[in-house]
Amino acid sequence: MAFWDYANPTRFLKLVQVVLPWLTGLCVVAFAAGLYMSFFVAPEDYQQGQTVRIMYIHVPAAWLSMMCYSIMAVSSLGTLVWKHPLADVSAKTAAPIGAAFTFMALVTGSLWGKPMWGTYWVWDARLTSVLVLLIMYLGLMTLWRTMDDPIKAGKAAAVLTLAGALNLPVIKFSVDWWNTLHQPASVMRLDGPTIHPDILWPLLVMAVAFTLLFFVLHLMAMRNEILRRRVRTLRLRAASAAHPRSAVATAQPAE
Amino acid sequence: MDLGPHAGFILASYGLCLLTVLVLIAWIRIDKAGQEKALRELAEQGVSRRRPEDGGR
Amino acid sequence: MSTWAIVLFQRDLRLSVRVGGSALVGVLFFLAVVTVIPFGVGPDLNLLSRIGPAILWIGALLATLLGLDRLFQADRDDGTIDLMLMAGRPLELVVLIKCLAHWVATGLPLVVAAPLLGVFLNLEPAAMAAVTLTLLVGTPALTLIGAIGAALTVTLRRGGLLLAVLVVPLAIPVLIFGVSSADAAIHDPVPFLTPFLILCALSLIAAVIGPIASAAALRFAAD
Amino acid sequence: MFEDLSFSLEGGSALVVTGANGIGKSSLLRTLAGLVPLAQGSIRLEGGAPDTPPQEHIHYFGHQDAVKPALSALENLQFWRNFCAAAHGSGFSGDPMEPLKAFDILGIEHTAQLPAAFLSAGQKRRLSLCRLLVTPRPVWLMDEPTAALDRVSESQLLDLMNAHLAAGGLIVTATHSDLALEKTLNLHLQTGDAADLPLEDAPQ
Repeated sequence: MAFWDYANPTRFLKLVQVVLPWLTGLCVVAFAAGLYMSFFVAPEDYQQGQTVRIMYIHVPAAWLSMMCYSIMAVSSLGTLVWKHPLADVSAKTAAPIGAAFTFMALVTGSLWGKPMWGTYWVWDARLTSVLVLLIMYLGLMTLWRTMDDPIKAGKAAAVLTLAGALNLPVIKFSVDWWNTLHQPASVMRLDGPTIHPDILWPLLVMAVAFTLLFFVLHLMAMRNEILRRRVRTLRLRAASAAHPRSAVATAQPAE
Repeated sequence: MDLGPHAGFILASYGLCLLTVLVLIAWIRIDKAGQEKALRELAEQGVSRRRPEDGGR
Repeated sequence: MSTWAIVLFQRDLRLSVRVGGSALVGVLFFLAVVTVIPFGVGPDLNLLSRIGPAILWIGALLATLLGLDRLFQADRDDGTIDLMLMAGRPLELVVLIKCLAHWVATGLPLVVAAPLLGVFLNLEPAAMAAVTLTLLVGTPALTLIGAIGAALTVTLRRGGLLLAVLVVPLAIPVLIFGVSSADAAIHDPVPFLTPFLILCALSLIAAVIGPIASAAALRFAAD
Repeated sequence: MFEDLSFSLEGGSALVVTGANGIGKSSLLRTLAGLVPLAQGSIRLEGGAPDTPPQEHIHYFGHQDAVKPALSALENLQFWRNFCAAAHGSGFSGDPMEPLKAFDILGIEHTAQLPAAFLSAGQKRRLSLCRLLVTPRPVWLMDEPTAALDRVSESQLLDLMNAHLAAGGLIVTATHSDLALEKTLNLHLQTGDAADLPLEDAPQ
């Protein structure tokens, strides 16, 4: 299975070296096309006017915030079940990126909400559950930071990620229930079938661009993480070497 | 083009998203520079990934 | 300021932001508290904007208290406090500088986050500015008063909860004048300046009493 | 805790405190360090800087290393170097040592830039020992100084201690192992009867 070949971090780094420029290029092209389409091709909404253009970043960011968590959940399974060496690297590095996308979804959402609803924030079911997701991301990042040993931190974070993955639907459901008891829903809906292709296409292109952006950032961050662990191993070795200078002398012929 | 009465909100959302992505990229680049610097320093100290005794793993 | 003070400040700041440090956990806790309140009181925006300043203040108080248990504990556990007692530097100043570094690492982020969290509570811009200002002036007082509790519980293995119980009564005046000056800024007829100046005075008093009391407690804890 | 205990020590000599476990060797050192208040009696240091309490002439090297894992070894040492006030006494001619030189002497120079979390117990101990070298103080109180040290480091430590004595410093150490120190006096602590070791020489 080809996937397993890239379990070796060195091989993975080589792959990243090859893939990253292409992916970055594609991402830039997709963003250029998507931004052009969302500003110049897409029509303004008859109800919301020009503010509908915020949707082209808001909705992809919201999708990505959830996709990112799914990737972390799968990676956590990889850590706990398959013991894949890159799984916790992937899970760890996806968290800040996911947090950033969630943050973007929240910010654009409230900037969209102000002209439409008259307020930046309502404790609406959907918004609240995205906020809870953001807190989950930040909590996971903090957990990673407070533990010194990456292996232990990886396992702990994997358990929390999976518990969160099981809990998020429950949270979503209960927040929905909580909210309908108190306040009638005021969230605007994108009713699938009624979306005009002129709106749908820019949205899809932007979604592809955001996904590509995620993968570019994720690969870059994974590369950093692998380097960080290499530094850690080397430092541990450096500390344990009693006489590093003599080690230099013997190491040189081997190079 | 005319963004209507809410141009400020639209530009702010795009701007903030751009800013977030730029901060993320900058953070990743700085992190990478830091790790590579540490690796270089360790290499100068003569700590290699190969153990001197067995000449490679 | 002399070198040793700057060095101590830098060290404490470094320790709180590096791996194992807990500088940003407080902010996260603050965010969690503010998120949880609407589940309790309901998502009514009018209600939330009315009690918003109080929520932010209580959140900041709790976040400060929970972060304080490591203020001296880590230094006590590895013997650093013993050496600090013998270093030939006035312990009161050492405590003051440690509190200052702790506040910069944990209190200041709360102040910065307050306007952002004000959005969730539907605060008016004026109210947001007022709460942020009162937090900026008031959280140092919370840290300095909390330092007393941190010094008293330093010998206990799990002093965190006890610390909170000990310090909450002492922090009540700060809470009263913090919230009342923030409220005064929102409701025009009441003057803002009077409670705000009292809050400033409380912070200054805490800056004197906190280090002296904590230093005394730390000296007793040494033997 | 102690009764009728009195001793005096002259510059350039060491006092080795021995005794069974739990007899109070560590407590004695902590009392001398000023960390435990005296119930009765006094500790005097002659020839020290005026207006400075005795404990600020003292380096206390206890069981704990006071090493912060998140800081690099050098950052740890630099902090203590700048934080701890140096103290001089008449007849004591100790000079401050550069941190890297101290690392070099104790054989941990290669760990200077590493986070202290990566150091072994013995390396942390040696890092803690460097603290005594970078800030000169005439009196060293050392509680089991050889714990967690290998044979090589132990002999390095002895060299350092002898150098400190040669510079006119004082050392009080509690130990189980024999230390080859010059000009040693022994204080053996016992239960019951008074462990009394009066020495007539006053510190310089």
